[in-house]
Amino acid sequence: MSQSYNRGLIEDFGRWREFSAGMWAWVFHKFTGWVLVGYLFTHIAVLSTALQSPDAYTTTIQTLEGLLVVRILEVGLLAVAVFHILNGLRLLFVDLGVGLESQDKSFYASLLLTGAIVVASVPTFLAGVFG
Amino acid sequence: MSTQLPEQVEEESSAAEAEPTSAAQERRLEKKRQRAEEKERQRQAEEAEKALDEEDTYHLKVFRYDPEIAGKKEPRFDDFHVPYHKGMTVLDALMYARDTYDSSLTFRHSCRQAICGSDAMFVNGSQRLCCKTQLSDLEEPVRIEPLPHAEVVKDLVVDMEHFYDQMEAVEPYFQTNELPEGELEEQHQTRENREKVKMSTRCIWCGACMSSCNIAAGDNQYLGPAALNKAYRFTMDEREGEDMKQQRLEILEQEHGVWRCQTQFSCTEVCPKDIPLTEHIQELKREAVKNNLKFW
Amino acid sequence: MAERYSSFQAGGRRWLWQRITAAFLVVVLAFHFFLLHFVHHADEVTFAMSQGRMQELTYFSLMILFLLTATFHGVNGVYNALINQGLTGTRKTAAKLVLGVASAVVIVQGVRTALAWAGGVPL
Amino acid sequence: MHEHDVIVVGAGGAGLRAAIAAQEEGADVAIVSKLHPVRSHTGAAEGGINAALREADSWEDHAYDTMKGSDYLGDAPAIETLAQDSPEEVIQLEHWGMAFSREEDGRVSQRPFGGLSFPRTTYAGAETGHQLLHTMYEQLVKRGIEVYDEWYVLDLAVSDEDDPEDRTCHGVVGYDIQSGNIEGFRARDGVILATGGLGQVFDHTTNAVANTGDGVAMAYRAGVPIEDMEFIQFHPTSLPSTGVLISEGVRGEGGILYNSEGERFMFEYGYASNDGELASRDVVARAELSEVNEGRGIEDEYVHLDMRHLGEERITDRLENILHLAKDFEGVDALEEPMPVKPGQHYAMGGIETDENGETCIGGLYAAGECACASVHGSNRLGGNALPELIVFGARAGHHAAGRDLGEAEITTGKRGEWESGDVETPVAPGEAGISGADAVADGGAAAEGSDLSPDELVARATERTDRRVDALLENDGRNHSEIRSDVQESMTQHVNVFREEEGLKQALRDIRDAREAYQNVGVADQSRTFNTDLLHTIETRNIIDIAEAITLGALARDEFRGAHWRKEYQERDDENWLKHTMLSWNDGSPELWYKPVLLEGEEKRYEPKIRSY
Ligand SMILES: Cc1cc2nc3c(=O)[nH]c(=O)nc-3n(C[C@H](O)[C@H](O)[C@H](O)COP(=O)(O)OP(=O)(O)OC[C@H]3O[C@@H](n4cnc5c(N)ncnc54)[C@H](O)[C@@H]3O)c2cc1C
Ligand code: HEM
Ligand code: SF4
Ligand code: F3S
Ligand code: FES
Repeated sequence: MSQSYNRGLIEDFGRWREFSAGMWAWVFHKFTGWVLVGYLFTHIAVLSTALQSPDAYTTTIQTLEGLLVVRILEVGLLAVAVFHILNGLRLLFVDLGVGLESQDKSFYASLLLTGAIVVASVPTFLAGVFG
Repeated sequence: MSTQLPEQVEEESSAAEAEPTSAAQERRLEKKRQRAEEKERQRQAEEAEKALDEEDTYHLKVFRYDPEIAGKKEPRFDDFHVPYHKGMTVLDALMYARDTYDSSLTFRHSCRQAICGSDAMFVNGSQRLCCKTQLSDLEEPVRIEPLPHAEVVKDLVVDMEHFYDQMEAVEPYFQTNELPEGELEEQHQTRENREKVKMSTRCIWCGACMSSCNIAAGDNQYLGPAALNKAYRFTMDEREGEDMKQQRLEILEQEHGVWRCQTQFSCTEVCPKDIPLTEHIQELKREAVKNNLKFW
Repeated sequence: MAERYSSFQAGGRRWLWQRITAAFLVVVLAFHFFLLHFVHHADEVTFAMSQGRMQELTYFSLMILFLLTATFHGVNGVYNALINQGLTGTRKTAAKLVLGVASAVVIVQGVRTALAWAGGVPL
Repeated sequence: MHEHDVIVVGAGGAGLRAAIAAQEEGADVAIVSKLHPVRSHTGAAEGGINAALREADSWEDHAYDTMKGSDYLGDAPAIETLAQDSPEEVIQLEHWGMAFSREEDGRVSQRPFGGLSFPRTTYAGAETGHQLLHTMYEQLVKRGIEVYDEWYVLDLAVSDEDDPEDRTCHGVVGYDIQSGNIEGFRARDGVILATGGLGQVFDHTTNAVANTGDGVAMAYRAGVPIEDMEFIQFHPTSLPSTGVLISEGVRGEGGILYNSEGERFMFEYGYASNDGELASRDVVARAELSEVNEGRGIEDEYVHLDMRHLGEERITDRLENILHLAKDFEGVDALEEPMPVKPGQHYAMGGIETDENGETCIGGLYAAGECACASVHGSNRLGGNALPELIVFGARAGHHAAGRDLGEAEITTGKRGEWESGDVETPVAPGEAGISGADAVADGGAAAEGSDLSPDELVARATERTDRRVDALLENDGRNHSEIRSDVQESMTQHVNVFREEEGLKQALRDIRDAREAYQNVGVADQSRTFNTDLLHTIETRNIIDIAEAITLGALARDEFRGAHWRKEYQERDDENWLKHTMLSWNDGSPELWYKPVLLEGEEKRYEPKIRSY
């Protein structure tokens, strides 16, 4: 029906302000999932330097790990993975029909827990990079 | 289903122009339009004044759009100031605005008691039934828009055809091979079973859930929460018998059926009839998996 | 009208596998992270260490399985996300193809790397 | 032009059942409805459906209760048909999967209802109407019956012989709300009107905004007599701001009515010293209004219904849905404060005159449901008797229109049987304003010119006429209809409410006359063809005016107190003079009053009028 007004993209993207817990969970899960696949591909690519020679592998890894950016990115990866895992567990429960009433609470819990774990892991992750 | 929209005239030319109208009629209409504009300006002024003297008014911002009327082709928001009384709902306020200020303000409504499902709209950022929403529960200004993810026909009216199509795609009618013999014989059902389907039978086809679901917005073919809930109502009804259940699960399992649901829960949150939609959809998924496992 | 029963769709099966792999991945991914970032620190990683672990059959097969499940889970997830956005027809087939090829590449590449470390299937 | 065998106007319980029935006979049937079917007001019914299903019950008892409830103004053939057919129809619904409440043994549940000698009200929770409406719509989808939803029927295409009894209905004229197109619908075998209630004639009603009595008004103007219009049921406990119904359950559980002075007026002022709040609907409604009229109302408008003393536990256990209603629709927390309530229009007993097959005196024109009057309810409807009426007479009309032989009807329609003419003194002339029969802007009269036209031409003519009328309304730069409408509604609520006095009724007629005159110059501000509700409401307002007048004329003529009709000057039921139906015929613009006798002769027995005791 061409004559009616389609509010289109403006509406779709402008609506985030009105999102509720379950929708945010979905957005984050999607985002983290995509990051993780992306990482899986790069990860395999990096690892396969081992096919050239053991040394090539060791140098690549160690140069990479010596870079602060990479370490920071790794912390990001941890955050992403932890959230995806925790929310993934939440989703698994939802699929089993357990705890549907507190789905929003469990989402907030995943967020908080992710934050806590990430903060706690920062020292380990950044260890050695400044030295 | 029914109402096929006839081809409309080009976007630009208004309907009145396209039809062969006599010059006299054209002039009359033109005068009428001018007077209407004049009145509209006057109204705005009066209202603004009224808003100042009277404290107890509610400020509404209402979405306006009309494909045929010059000033409304580009959507805009109109302001209305409506005197408040205790117990006033959003629908009451809209009706007041229409009857007192602007009779062209268009929206669907009928029962005023949350049973006909006509007046689901997007009020202050959430899908709600206007007749069931107290103004006093809302922050001002109250922003009223047509349901998102549906095409706007005019003002607050959206095209429901797609929603109806989805509802009707799930064979939404009772089918059974197990009817009792006698004409006057009842087909018994246990209390537990009726209790199980009870909530799912409460749907009033308002479309709020469908409008709130991001998946439905992205995938036009997704059956959507309301249709899946309708299917649940029959799938879980034991009176239909095993064969039917099989058939129903097949419908649900189609590509744009239950598997598309990403458990966003927004459908459940907005449903004015408090139907646990996500729960029902999840149960159908499990039911489908169980069903398939049997055949592996 | 929305289309009705397309011939039985593997949607349900893929959905189930997505959950099963997820459940599996929780454990393995946590283990993986833990092992490579907490037990051994990232900056200490060398070829030799990886080699040492890979020569264990259990670890080797676990990693292969990890690779397979993660790839399935990730790629299937992406595919679902695309379908949820209403991808149909040729574009859907194209997405299916690209994703299929990509997973094949990752898996082959991953398995080759693992074999290189282990110096053949560790038996 | 669209063409079908049978056209059903309206998609509430009655319309849906009629369409299904016609389809069962093999007819090509279509429904034209201004609302999508599931939006019809049948969905609002809560209580239940009366049907004699159990061994200990019988259709004869159901018929007897109904006759008694009607205060002997119902016609026995219609009442007996209702009682005989409803068990089968209810079981039919059950076989279509309707989610009735269930007993331990799996059978459908029944509960007691006012005025019934056996608990025969079959129900589905507190949402019987909703379940019924949706179950029937599902059948419609299953059968693929065509629905023109959001098509408003503006007019009937009826030939214009002098006597209505000689006329034939060949179709209707519809207006597609979404596009603004006007199109003819030709019905080869029949048109069935199922347009529901007319609550919008009053400014306070439990009815939907769409219940504007369109069908009754259209049939009336086409020449069909309308029957017993003065009998309007008022419900004593509806919420003041919206009209939402608070069920009798609250009073049943012990809820108490208070006036502004905090007095329990049902006892203190002796309205019902024995039953108090539990007295029958009309008694309570009148008591509430007396309080308000005597200055003891709250905000001069309503009284309080208090249930706080029942305690939170009992309330949440048994009356939970009431808490939600009060909260959602009135903003009142009924656990903390009393609920405001006042009487509201609830149901119209009268309507389009039909026989027990749903046929009117115009050939090919049928009516069923609340818009029809076969007469089952007489002067007062029993709770739970409207829903069976929908399915029983809906089905019969559908079958009959599609050609099934249902036998000769015993009720005669039009002036074919016994009748006498009536006379009522009115302060102003009722009927058409301006020159009678002229093609006034606002007219919605029915008869198309020339009976020598072919049916197709007739429908085409009617369509053209309607087209002109709509154009005129859109072009005319006149008054907005909404003031006219609310003037009529207010006058009706003030004067033709539960209290009716001669002077008030006359005042109402004057007000209606003024409204008619004002309506001569009505105009539609909204110039759009797309979804023009302004236009539709303007057209509905005309129907409201005609119906308001009919109700008032009947009320003025009937000088007795029977059923729901109370007259200050005449406090007795007068069987001597008034065992007859009030009939009104439009007569091309000047309403004619006449009467026809009540049929008390049943299949096997005669129903002898008994005193109505409260
Ligand atoms: C709050 C409430 C509670 C009730 N509870 C009970 C109860 O418990 N038991 C009981 O037996 N009865 C009850 N009743 C009465 C009963 O519900 C109604 O009498 C009955 O539902 C009317 O059904 P209907 O099919 O005649 O009309 P409706 O359901 O009102 O349908 C009318 C149809 O006509 C269409 N229509 C109207 N005008 C036009 C037009 N111009 N053009 C095209 N289409 C048109 C509408 O779109 C609609 O589809 C209750 C009524 C109310 C208001
Ligand atoms: C560690 C445990 C993991 C758990 C518990 C988990 C859980 C889940 C679940 C339940 C879903 C389905 C969401 C839905 O369909 O509603 C999902 C989606 C997804 N997962 Fe995982 N996952 C895990 C690890 C991974 C890994 C390692 C990757 C990367 C390779 C990954 C990538 C994805 C992607 C891309 C999606 C699709 C996201 C989308 O909808 O766009 N996941 N995950
Ligand atoms: S499920 Fe709820 S929100 Fe969705 S259409 Fe039905 S009543 Fe409306
Ligand atoms: S919002 Fe949509 S994703 Fe599922 S839970 Fe509801 S249907
Ligand atoms: S008006 Fe009927 S649901 Fe709101």
